[in-house]
Amino acid sequence: MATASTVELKIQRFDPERDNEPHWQTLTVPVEPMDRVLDVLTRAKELFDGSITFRRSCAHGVCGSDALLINGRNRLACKLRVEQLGKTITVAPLPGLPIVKDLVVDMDGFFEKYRSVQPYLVASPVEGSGERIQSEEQRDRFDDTTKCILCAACTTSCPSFWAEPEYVGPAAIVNAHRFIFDSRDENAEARLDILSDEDGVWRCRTTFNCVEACPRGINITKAILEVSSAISTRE
Amino acid sequence: MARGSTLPAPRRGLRGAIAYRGGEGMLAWAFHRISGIAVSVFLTLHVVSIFMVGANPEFYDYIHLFYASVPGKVAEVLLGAALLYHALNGTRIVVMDLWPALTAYHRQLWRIVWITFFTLGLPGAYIILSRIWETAK
Amino acid sequence: MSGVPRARQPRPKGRGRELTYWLLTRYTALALFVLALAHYTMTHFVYDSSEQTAEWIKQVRWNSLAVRFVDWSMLVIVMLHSSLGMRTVVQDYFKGRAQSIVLGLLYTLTAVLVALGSHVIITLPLK
Amino acid sequence: MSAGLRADTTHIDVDAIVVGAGGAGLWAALELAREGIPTAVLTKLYPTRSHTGAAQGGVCAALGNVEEDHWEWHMFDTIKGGDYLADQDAAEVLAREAIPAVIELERMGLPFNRTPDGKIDQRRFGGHTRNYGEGPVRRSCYAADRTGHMILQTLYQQCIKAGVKFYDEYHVVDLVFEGGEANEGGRCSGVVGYKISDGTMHVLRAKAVLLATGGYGRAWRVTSNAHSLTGDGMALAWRHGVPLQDMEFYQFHPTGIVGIGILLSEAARGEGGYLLNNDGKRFMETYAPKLMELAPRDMISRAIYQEVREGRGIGGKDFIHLDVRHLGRKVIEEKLPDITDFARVYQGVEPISEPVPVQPTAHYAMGGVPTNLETEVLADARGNVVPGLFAAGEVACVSVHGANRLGTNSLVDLLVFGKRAGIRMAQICKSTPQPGSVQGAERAVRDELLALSTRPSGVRPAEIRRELAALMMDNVGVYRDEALLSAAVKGIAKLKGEYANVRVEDTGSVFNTDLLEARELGYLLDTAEATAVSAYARKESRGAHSREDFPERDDAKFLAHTLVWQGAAGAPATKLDYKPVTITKFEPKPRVY
Ligand SMILES: Cc1cc2nc3c(=O)[nH]c(=O)nc-3n(C[C@H](O)[C@H](O)[C@H](O)COP(=O)(O)OP(=O)(O)OC[C@H]3O[C@@H](n4cnc5c(N)ncnc54)[C@H](O)[C@@H]3O)c2cc1C
Ligand code: HEM
Ligand code: SF4
Ligand code: F3S
Ligand code: FES
Repeated sequence: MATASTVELKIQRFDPERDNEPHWQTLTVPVEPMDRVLDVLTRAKELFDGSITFRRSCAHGVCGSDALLINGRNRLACKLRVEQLGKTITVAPLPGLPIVKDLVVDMDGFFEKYRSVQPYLVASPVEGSGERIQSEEQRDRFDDTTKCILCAACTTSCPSFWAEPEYVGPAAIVNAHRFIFDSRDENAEARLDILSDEDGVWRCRTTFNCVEACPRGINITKAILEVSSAISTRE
Repeated sequence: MARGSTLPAPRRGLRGAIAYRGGEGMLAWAFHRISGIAVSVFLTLHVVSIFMVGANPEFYDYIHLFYASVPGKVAEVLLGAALLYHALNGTRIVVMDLWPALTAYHRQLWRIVWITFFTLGLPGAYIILSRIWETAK
Repeated sequence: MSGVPRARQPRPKGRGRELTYWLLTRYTALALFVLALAHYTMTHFVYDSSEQTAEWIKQVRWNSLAVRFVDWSMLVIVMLHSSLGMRTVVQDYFKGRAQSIVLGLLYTLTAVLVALGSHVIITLPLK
Repeated sequence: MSAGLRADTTHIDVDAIVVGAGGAGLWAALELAREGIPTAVLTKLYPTRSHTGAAQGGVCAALGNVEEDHWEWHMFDTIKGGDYLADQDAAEVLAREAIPAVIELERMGLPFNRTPDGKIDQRRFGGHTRNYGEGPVRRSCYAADRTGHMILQTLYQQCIKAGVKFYDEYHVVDLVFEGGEANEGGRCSGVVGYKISDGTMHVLRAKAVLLATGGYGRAWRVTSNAHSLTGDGMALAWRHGVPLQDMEFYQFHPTGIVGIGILLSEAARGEGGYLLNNDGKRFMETYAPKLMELAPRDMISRAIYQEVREGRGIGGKDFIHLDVRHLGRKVIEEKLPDITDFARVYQGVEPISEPVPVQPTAHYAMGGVPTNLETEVLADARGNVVPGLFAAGEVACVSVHGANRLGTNSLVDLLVFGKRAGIRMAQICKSTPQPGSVQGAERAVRDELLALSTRPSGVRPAEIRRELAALMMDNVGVYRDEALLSAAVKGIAKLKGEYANVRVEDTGSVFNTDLLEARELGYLLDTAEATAVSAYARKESRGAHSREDFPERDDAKFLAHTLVWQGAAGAPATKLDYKPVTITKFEPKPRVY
C-alpha cells in the first residue's frame, strides 16, 4: 500500500455563532496505512483548521464518543479504517439530533431516554456477606445487551426515530433489556410498562439499521423483539 | 440544553431515510411500506367499485372494462406483485416477532422472500399477461 | 416476570392500547396471508378478472351465504389491518394538528368503506 | 464576547464536588448521595465515556471462589509487585476491602462471569500468586473482557438511581483556595468549571472537593490512554502548591498494538497466551522462569526491550508476538472477544490463526497527588493534609502500587479508595462550615484562557504536543539514564517556553475543543515535567523506573517516596523531598519471579 497518499475529507461544518445552515468543507488530508477516520479528522484539525469540532476520547471504540455519519452510515470514527472507505470520506453529525457545532450533536435527549427506562438494578437486599447466585445460563441471557456503550449510533440510524423523535429508541430498549432479563432484577414489570407506551417498542419496524450501526455488534432487533414478546406474553 | 430555535433542524423523516445508506433491512422495510400503501389505495377503490355491484351495476361493469385492457392487465400484475411482496415480507416480520433469535438470519429470510416472490410471481404474471394475446386472438 | 415491582413511575399513557394494535396487526396479517392471497388467486387466476361482471357476481359468486360471509370477514380484517398500517404511516409523516386531521380522515374513510362493503354484501338479494 | 469564553459567570453552592466520573468519582458520588450530601459531579466527558470503561482484564479480590486465597496473599503480591515501595498499611486496606467492594458491585448488578455453581468466577492475572509467590492464583473477578466497562456502567446506573447531580461536559479549569495556596496552609474551597457547550464559567463552592480525573498517558506517543487523559487533576493541584508523589513510576504495559498503543489486555496471557520472539521462543523463560508470561508488567516490558535490542524482535523490528492460537477458537472468541476484535480491526490480524504483533505502551501512573488512607490530599512529607481537598483513582498516590502496579489493582484502587473518599468527604461535610465565597475566583483562569485565543499570533499546540510525546517516549520510557533524563528535563522546559506563546484558531464560545486541547497540553507539560524531574533524581532501578546507569535497587538511599513541587512563577521544578515508606508486615527482599 502506498504510504504518501491522501484522501478527500468532506466535513459538514456548522458554527452556531456564524452560520444559519450547515455547509460542507472539503480538505485533502494525508493518510497513513493503518489510519482510522478519527486519525484523519484529528490531522485535519491539527494541520488545516483548529476549529473543526468533534467529540472523541478513548480512540479505540470503547467509550462511544465519536459516533458519526460516515459515508452515509453511522460508525465510530475510531473504529473505521480509511482503507475501507475509498478516496472520499464524507463525515456528518449523527442524523436526527440537534447540531451543537460541526460534528457535535446535543445528546441530552438521548440520555434522557436512556434514563427513562430505569437502567439500574432494582432488587431486594441480600442476606449474609456473599454475592447473589446466578447461573451461567442466567447470565448469558442478557450478556449481549451489557455491551452497550451508549454511542447513539443505533438510535440515530433508525427511520422510526427520524420520523418520531419521541420514540424511546433502540439504545434505551437495549439498556432496559439488560435488566428485564437479568435474573436478579425485580423491576421488570415497571420497565415493560414504560416500553409498552406508544413511544416504546412498538415503533420498531424491524429495519435493522440499528444492528448494522452498532459498533459493539449487539443484536439490537432481537433484544427489542424479546421485549415486545415479553410484554405481549405477560399475564 | 435549551438551545432555542436557532439551530438548524436535524435531518429527520423521509429526508433522513433517503440519505442514509441502510442495508437489506431498511430496503425490506421501505418496500413493505410502499407496497402496503399501494395496496391500501387499491383497496379503497376496490371497495367503492364493489359497492357499485349493488348500487349501480352498469357503472361497475363500465369500470371493470379497464381490467380487460392492456394497461389494466399490467396494473393487475403490479397489484399482485405488491400484495405478494407485502404478504411474504409481512410473514417474515411475524416469524421474527415469534422467534426473535431468527433476527440473526434476517438477510437470509429476506432472500427467501424474494425467491418465493419470483417462483410464484413470474408464472402468475405470465398467466395474467398471456390473456392479452388470448383476447387479442 | 418475577417479583414485586418497585420504584414504579406514574406513567404510561395508553398502556396496553399499543400492544393491542401491534397484536391485531399481526393476527390480521396472518389471516390475510390466507384470505387475501386466496382472494387474488380466485379473482385473477381461477377466473379472468375482466369476465367478473356485476351480473356474474350476483348470479354466481355471491349466490352463496358462505362466500358472502368469507368475503365480509375479509373486508373487516383487511380494513382493520390497513387502517392500523396507514395509521403508523400517517403518524410518521404528519405531525401535530395535521396528524390529527389526517388520522381523522383515515378513520372516517375506513368506517365509510366498511359500511359500503357491508351494505352491498348484506343487501344484495340472493337469487 | 467571544474568544472562547462568555462574560457571565454562574455561582453554585454545594457541599461536595467530585471532579471526574470514572470509577473513583462515581463511587465517591454514590457514597455521598447515600449520606444525603448535596453533591455536584463535574466531568469533561459524559460519565460513561470515562476511561475506566476501557479496562478489560478484571478486578482482583481474594474471594477464594475457585481456589484457596487470602487477602494477605493479595497484599503481599501488591507489595512485592510494587518493588517494596508501596505503603504496606495502604496495601492492606486495598487487599482487605477489595473483597466487600467486589461483592457490593455484584449486588449493585454488575454481571460478573459465573462459576458452575453460580458464584463470581475468577481467573489468573499477572503477579497474583498463591501462598506468597508459589505460583499463579485465580483471583481476578471479571465480566468477559469488559470488566471496566461494566464497573463504569454499573456505578453510573446506581448514581442515576440515587439521583446524583451530574454536570456533564463541564471542564474543570481551576481549583479555588482560600487562606493561601496548599503549601501556605490554604484550604480548597471549590472549583472553576467551564461549560463546554456554551463557554460559560461556573464557580462552584463546597466543603470538600475530590479529584478523580484519572491519568496522563497522553504525555507519551504510544499509549493505551484516551485522548482525554491529560493529567488535569494532578496539574491543577500542582499549580496550587500540592506536591506530586512518585511521578517517576510510570507503567508501560507490555502488550500494546504496535504503533498506536491500544491495549491487548493481560487477560490474553491470563488465559494462557504466549509471548514469542523472532525465534518463536517463549523468551520469558529467561527472565521469570516461574511466572513466565504472568510476571509483572515492568519485567515483561523490559524483557521485550531486551529481546528487541538483542535483535530478536520480529523481523529484527521493535515488536514481538502475542500468540493465543493454541487456546482454540472457543476460548478466544468467548473469553477474549474485545481483544480479538481489536486485533482484527486495528491491525488486520486474525488472532485465531496468526500471532499478534505487540510492543510496550504507556499505560498507568503509579504516582500522583499524595493522599493518606482517607484520601485526604497531603501537603508535605510529614503528613499534613490540605483541608477540603481529596483525591482518588489514578490521579492519586496513596501509595498502594509502589513502583509498579499489578494488573487489576487499579480497578481495586478505584473501588476501595473511591468509596473511602465518599465516606470521608461526607464526614467532613457534616462537621465543617461552608467556606466563604471568593470573589473573582475565575478571573485568573479566565485570563489564561483568553490569552490562548487572543494572542495575535503563535505556535500551534499540536506541534508542541507531538514533540512532547516523542520526547517522553524516547527519553522517559522503559529504560532511562542520566543523559536521557537531563535531555528530557531541558526539552520540557523548552516546550514550556514555547507553550507560553501558543495560539488557538477557534475563537468561538460553543464547544471550543481547540481551546480546551490547548489547555490540556499545559497540564501534560506539567505532569511530564514532574515525571522527568523525579526520574532524574532517583538514582536506582525499582519497579517501572529502570535506570541503566543505576541498574540495582538501592534501599539504603531510595526506599522512599519522591515528592516534587512546582517551581515558582514558571521556573523549572527544583524542590524535591522524600518520605519514608510504611512497612508493616513484609521486609523488602529482592524481587524475583
Ligand atoms: C486500556 C486500559 C485498560 C486497563 N485495564 C485495566 C484492568 O484490566 N484492570 C485494572 O485494574 N486497571 C486497568 N486499567 C487502568 C484503569 O482502568 C484506570 O487506571 C482507571 O480506570 C482510572 O479510573 P479513574 O476513575 O481514576 O479515572 P477515569 O476513568 O480515567 O476517569 C477520569 C474522569 O475524570 C474526568 N476529567 C478529567 N479531567 C477533567 C477535568 N479537567 N474536568 C472535569 N472532568 C475531568 C473525565 O471526564 C472522567 O470522567 C486500564 C487502563 C487502560 C488505559
Ligand atoms: C396478505 C397478507 C398480509 C400480511 C402478511 C401483512 C403483514 C403486515 C405486517 C406484519 C405489517 C406490520 C409491519 C410492521 O409493523 O413493521 C403490515 C403493515 C402494513 N400492511 Fe400489511 N399485510 C398483509 C396484507 C395487507 C393488505 C391487503 C394491506 C392493504 C390493504 C396491507 C397494508 C399494510 C400497511 C399500510 C401497513 C403499514 C406499513 C408500515 O407501517 O410501514 N397489508 N402488514
Ligand atoms: S446499542 Fe450499540 S449502537 Fe446503540 S448505543 Fe449501544 S453500543 Fe451504540
Ligand atoms: S433501526 Fe429502528 S426500526 Fe427497529 S430494528 Fe432498529 S429500532
Ligand atoms: S473515541 Fe471512544 S469510541 Fe471512538
